[in-house]
Amino acid sequence: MKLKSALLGAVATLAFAPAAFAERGTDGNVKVLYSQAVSIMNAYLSNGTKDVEVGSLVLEPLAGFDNEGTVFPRLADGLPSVENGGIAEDYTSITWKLKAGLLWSDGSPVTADDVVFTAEYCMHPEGGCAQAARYEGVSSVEKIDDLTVKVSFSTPKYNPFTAFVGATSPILQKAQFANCLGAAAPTCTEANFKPIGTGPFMVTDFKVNDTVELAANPNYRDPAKPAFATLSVKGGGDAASAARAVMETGEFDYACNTQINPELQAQMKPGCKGHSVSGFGTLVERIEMNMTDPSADLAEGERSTAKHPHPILSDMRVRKALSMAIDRALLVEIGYGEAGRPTCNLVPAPIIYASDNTDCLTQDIEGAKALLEEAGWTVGADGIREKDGKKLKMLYQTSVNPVRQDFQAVIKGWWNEIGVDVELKSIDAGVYFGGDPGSPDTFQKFYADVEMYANNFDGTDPEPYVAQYTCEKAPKPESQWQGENINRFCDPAYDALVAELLQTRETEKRAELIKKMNDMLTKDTYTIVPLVDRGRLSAHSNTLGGVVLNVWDSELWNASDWYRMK
Amino acid sequence: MTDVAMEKPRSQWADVWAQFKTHKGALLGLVVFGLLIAFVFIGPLIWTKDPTYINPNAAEMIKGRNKPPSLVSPLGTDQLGRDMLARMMKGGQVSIAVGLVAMSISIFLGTLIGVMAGYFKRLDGPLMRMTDLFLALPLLPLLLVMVLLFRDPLSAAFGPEGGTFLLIVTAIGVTSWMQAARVVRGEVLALKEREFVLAARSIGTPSRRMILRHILPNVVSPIMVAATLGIASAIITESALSFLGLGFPPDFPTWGRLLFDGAEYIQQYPQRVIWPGVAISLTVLSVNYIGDGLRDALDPRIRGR
Amino acid sequence: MLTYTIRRLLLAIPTLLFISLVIFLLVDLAPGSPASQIPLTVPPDVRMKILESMGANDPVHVRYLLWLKQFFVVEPLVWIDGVFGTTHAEGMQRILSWQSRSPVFDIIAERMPQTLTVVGSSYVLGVLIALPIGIYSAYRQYSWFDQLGTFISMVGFSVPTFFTGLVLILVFAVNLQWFPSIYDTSLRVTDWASFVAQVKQMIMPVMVLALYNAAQISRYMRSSMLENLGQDYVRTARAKGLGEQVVVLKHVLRNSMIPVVTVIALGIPTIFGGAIITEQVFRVNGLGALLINAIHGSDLPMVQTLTFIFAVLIVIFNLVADILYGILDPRIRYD
Amino acid sequence: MFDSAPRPPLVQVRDLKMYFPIYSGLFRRHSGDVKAVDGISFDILQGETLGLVGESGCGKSTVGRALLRLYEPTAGSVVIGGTDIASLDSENLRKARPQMQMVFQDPQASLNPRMSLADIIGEPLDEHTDWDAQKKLARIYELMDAVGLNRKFANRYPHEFSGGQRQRIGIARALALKPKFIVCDEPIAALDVSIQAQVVNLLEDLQDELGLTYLFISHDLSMVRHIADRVAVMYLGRIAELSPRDALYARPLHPYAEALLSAVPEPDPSLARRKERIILKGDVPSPANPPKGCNFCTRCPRVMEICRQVKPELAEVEPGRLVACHLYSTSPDAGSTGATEAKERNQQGVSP
Repeated sequence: MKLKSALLGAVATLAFAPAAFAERGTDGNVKVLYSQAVSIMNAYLSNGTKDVEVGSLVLEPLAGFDNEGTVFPRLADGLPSVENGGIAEDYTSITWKLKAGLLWSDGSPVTADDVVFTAEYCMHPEGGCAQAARYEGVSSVEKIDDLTVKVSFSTPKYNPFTAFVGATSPILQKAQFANCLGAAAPTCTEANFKPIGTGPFMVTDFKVNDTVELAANPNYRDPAKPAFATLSVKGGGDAASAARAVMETGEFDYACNTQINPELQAQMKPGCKGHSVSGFGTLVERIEMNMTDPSADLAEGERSTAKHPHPILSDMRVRKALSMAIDRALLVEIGYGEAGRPTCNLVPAPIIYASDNTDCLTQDIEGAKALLEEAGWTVGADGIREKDGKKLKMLYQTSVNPVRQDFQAVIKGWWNEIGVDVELKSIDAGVYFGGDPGSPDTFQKFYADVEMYANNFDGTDPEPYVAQYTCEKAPKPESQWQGENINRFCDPAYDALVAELLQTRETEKRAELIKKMNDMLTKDTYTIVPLVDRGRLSAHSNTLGGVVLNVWDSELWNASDWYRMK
Repeated sequence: MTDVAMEKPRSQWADVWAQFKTHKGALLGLVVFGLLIAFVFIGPLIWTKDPTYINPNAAEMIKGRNKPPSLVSPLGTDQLGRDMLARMMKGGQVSIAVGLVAMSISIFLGTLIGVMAGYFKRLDGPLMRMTDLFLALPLLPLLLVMVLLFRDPLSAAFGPEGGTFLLIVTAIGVTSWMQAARVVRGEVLALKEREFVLAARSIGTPSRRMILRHILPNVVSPIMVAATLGIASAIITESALSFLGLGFPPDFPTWGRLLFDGAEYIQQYPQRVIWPGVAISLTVLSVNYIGDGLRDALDPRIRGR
Repeated sequence: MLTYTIRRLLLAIPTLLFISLVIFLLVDLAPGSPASQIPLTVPPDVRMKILESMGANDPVHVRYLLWLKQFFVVEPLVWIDGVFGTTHAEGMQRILSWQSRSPVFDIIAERMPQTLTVVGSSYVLGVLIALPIGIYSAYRQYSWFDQLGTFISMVGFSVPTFFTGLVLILVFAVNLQWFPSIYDTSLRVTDWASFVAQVKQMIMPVMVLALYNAAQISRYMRSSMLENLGQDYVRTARAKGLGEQVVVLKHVLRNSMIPVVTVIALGIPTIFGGAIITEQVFRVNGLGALLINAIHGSDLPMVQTLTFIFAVLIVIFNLVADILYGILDPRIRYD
Repeated sequence: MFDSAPRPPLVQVRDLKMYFPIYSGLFRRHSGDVKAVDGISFDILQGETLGLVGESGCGKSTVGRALLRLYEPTAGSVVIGGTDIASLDSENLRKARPQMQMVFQDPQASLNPRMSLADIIGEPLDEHTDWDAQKKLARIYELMDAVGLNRKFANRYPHEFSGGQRQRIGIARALALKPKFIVCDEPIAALDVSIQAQVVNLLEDLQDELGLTYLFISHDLSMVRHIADRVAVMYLGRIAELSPRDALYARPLHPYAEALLSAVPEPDPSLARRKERIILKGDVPSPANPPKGCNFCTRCPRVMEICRQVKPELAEVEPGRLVACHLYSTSPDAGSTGATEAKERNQQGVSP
């Protein structure tokens, strides 16, 4: 099954390749714009997607994901599978074969040593490798011969396509990075800025957090590609002006992740210089319900911990009513336009893992009111519901972001309508997502009743994602408030499902489990209230051909196929 | 001694007002500023729409978004269908209050420190080094730290809105006094050498009254400039603070925030930026003219002309 | 004057050390964390590892002393090595940015040119516009020229740069397509065409900033001129039969320049501080953008180093302002 | 003068020194002093006008300001009306201020441009009395009458007046607290000649009326001759000669006084013909580095060897005439005693 989809993916990729292909470097310069600027080209030390994506123009993994999320070989000579013996029967190892004759951009051959070195580089305990999760469970990486590498896992790994797969775990050249292991990793500035790679381009000039100039790699494996002789990446600014630079002024050919408001999307539509492309991945904007009591009256250290259940939100009916009052379609309309769609799922994709849960999509104000009545919350004199002398009041926090503030305002309106008093709070993203245990405003500490943010998972396998909601992963003072189970959801049945998932091999069965867990978190308990499945919206000029938006891997995954339309 | 001879000298303030009245710009500024105050503080009593009201009916809301000015909403509506007129009024209350109070704090601190440094030689070094320190401090982390340390105690003491207001005006005030202090100090250094200061000393005027009577009135002109410029930057800084999540709750309108929000829609709905932009500019302009008139009126050399 | 200058510079050392400590503690106390830049998909244990590898978890005094050593010992040595080809700094740890893992000073050196060209020229332009406007407005107080100048400068000051920048982009880049909306930092001026390109891309950001600067300085100039025009010596000078030009340009201007020079000199460090918003709007990516990025990412070494350099400049230009003061105002003596 | 009944001295100045320290080098070490006033002693009798003359830069104004403690004197005592002004603490000094006042050189600069005439004249009253507004106003008008200012001007500001009027304001301000002693620091230097006489006459009238004591600092020798009872001639921080006016103008004893007075235009043409102007050669030495011995030895036309070695003391050489010059040292051992600064506290300046 895997092989089949991989092949289909490869065919699909080929289908996009334009016929009128001339030869390498004939189409001049292509200009790419990122609203966040690139800080480093080495994905292993990177802080963000933009670095990984631009880095993917130079550094490549053994295999990548295509626009459908299927794995396809890049440096590997075919995909390993159980059928072809590449993956061990018990899923404890995977053997990769490199394509023959691959060269680094400096002309030296790519060998198994480089692959082994890459693993060593990222798994070094002092290196602070940002992609260490991709190498989790890897017990050893051995060279079999010059072109063959065997990756062994300590326990059976049913999704062995983590290490060396995807833009987040590319292969580094051993010769260049040999002295950059462990603590020395960040000191190799030259290597981190201008890595020698196998990708279609190589760095000629790197300006931190500003511009990257690249030129076609003379040793790229396809002699006809890339069509462009040079590629420049510029960073900084905001999404709206990025979109404008492509669609209206035509200064740039491609702008990544131009999340702009729908009004502006509509306004720029008629722009004759470019158009937008969108694709949907797994990023879901959601409201998290705090299952614990964030009251400031509690002692520091007990606030928002499992010791004190939330006095209001512990009642499922309240959570459900809050969800019912929301009109997700309208949120999409005002916030994301074609770059969003309403969802009720935590795992909205890939298709096999997505639950068919759609009952939240219709707003039901009356139903919500009835549910609150049923829960014993009656409308008081001031229009705010109360129960036992306690007001139904929510502190609703999120990070600073115009769309999120609009969402806050609109949702506050709906919640006011059903008799819920809402106080809004917006926090600087650096503080909110910073995880500083000293700050009361981090999303992990969750000193609020409900909070909103977006999250997704890396690649196509949601297993680590759904496994976040076990009891023990709740942020708490003892763990310096680190932990991924933000709403402190705790259900032994769920923990059991997680354990079962880790033992399950068959894709269909895994999918079933994941859907079940998704439903447990969403429609069964309303612990997580998904709002919008956020896609990627990028813009490219009308003269840039070969663009295929990919949300599963680097957005620039097929830059080697880009060409200038004549 | 006749009665005429014993006539009391006219009050100086009467003179000041008489001169102020002859300054057309200043009078106009006073009128405009008065109208703005009336607009934001009395306006909401007449135009009683809730500035944060969003129609909960999705279909209605969609229809009511981004409306051009009409009878229902004279200034139009924003991207969520909120009434712009009501938002402008509510926002103006905060912006004008923040602008005036933060500017006063900053001018007070700047003048105090500038006069102290210029007048007392011993304080000059330490105070000017402190000014350097404040000029060098990165504003954003400073504000973040202030918010971290003081938001909760202030909110507890003065309520969430009062606490935030105090926090914001103090934050803006204590981070913007440096230029005024430098300018005032320079003026004081020069003034101190003037003979009338020596004369006052020979009379036995103590330092405090020396400063109040002889130094301050003579540095009023640069202070006025700093004050007018200070109002504009306070209003804008407030919007930046709110925008960074350091200020008022996100659904709380202020002119600066309205301008910031509207900038995104400038192409489609230019009125969204015009209203707050005009309001801020009018405030600053009117205050500037009032300041101009006041400076002239306070200067007897001009008054005599 | 020379010994005064040297003495002030020596006195600046403890001051600056103190400032550096305050900045360090302040940035450290601020509730951000470099971890905010790491995507949420990265699990907590990996995050901790990353922070550890940056040294972000060391105690604050260790980090401060390390920074002091790096700033005052390692970086100068690296500079000496660069100039003389020696190898004194071999194996020494330079100040590394947490965001990009590269030496902070290299990044600053990279950013300096565009900041100086854009922000610097806008400042010079602003001053050049402001002085004559301020002088003439004061000289012809309440004339239509003065009223117009006041109006424009107040609007220039009260409308934030993000707004003026946006308007300029919409008019000149989108509608008229005269100038590019995005500043190309890799552009090298080699010939006439590239020079024209450089000027074109500078026009909008420089205009925005110059308007803002000019607004402020012209107000100070005007007020200072007004103050002096009312003085008796002006009447005396006129009574002496001096030409109007001599009176205004020589007597009044010289005295009026005293406070204005302070304002101008003290504004110079802000050139190096960059223009955060304007740089963002036009993607100039100068020092301002660098600083704000570093602050948002809680990149402590970068924030600390940039702010400290900024502090050094402020102290130096304070001194410059004081010296100018002494030159312009003979009543003030420093020796 | 000397025939009249002996009056007690109102002001007794003893060995007053006013050094302005010079700091140099990087660490601002105290490397020397500008000896603006270098140990002077004199008395001013009740109701008398002492003229203080000398070239500009000789320390005249410094003496005036140090006397009123507008500067902190380096050493010495200034006893005015029985209290030592030089050593009072700030509160007592403030209380002592009303008895001594000053009229400044530049009537424009010494008036705060932002205060009205009434406020300026009333300021001393505000500071030192707790009178009500009515009483203050009455006093202000009284003062304005006294100095010849029209009462209608009370609301006006300094820039609206002429130089002479402004100086009248300055005088009125100085008189407000009924002082006994007024230092007139070149009060007429900045005025037109026609106005000068008016102001000087006003000062004289006020003296007669109110029994004031003046220290009249001026470089204008003719004006000093007109107003002063006794005259002290200062050179480089020290008093060269202190003599009754007529005696001094008729026959100056000190070579410097002689040279200085030779420049005064002689109203009597017969005398003027006889008179020869003495032109001094060379420049005034720097007060930071005065010559050893007599201050004047570098320029004195009658310089002797001893002058370069020993500082001459101010000594009474004729009744009522004090001169600091070796030409007049009667005592054979004057050199040795004069050389030591041991006899600092000389009482020679005291007139019987």
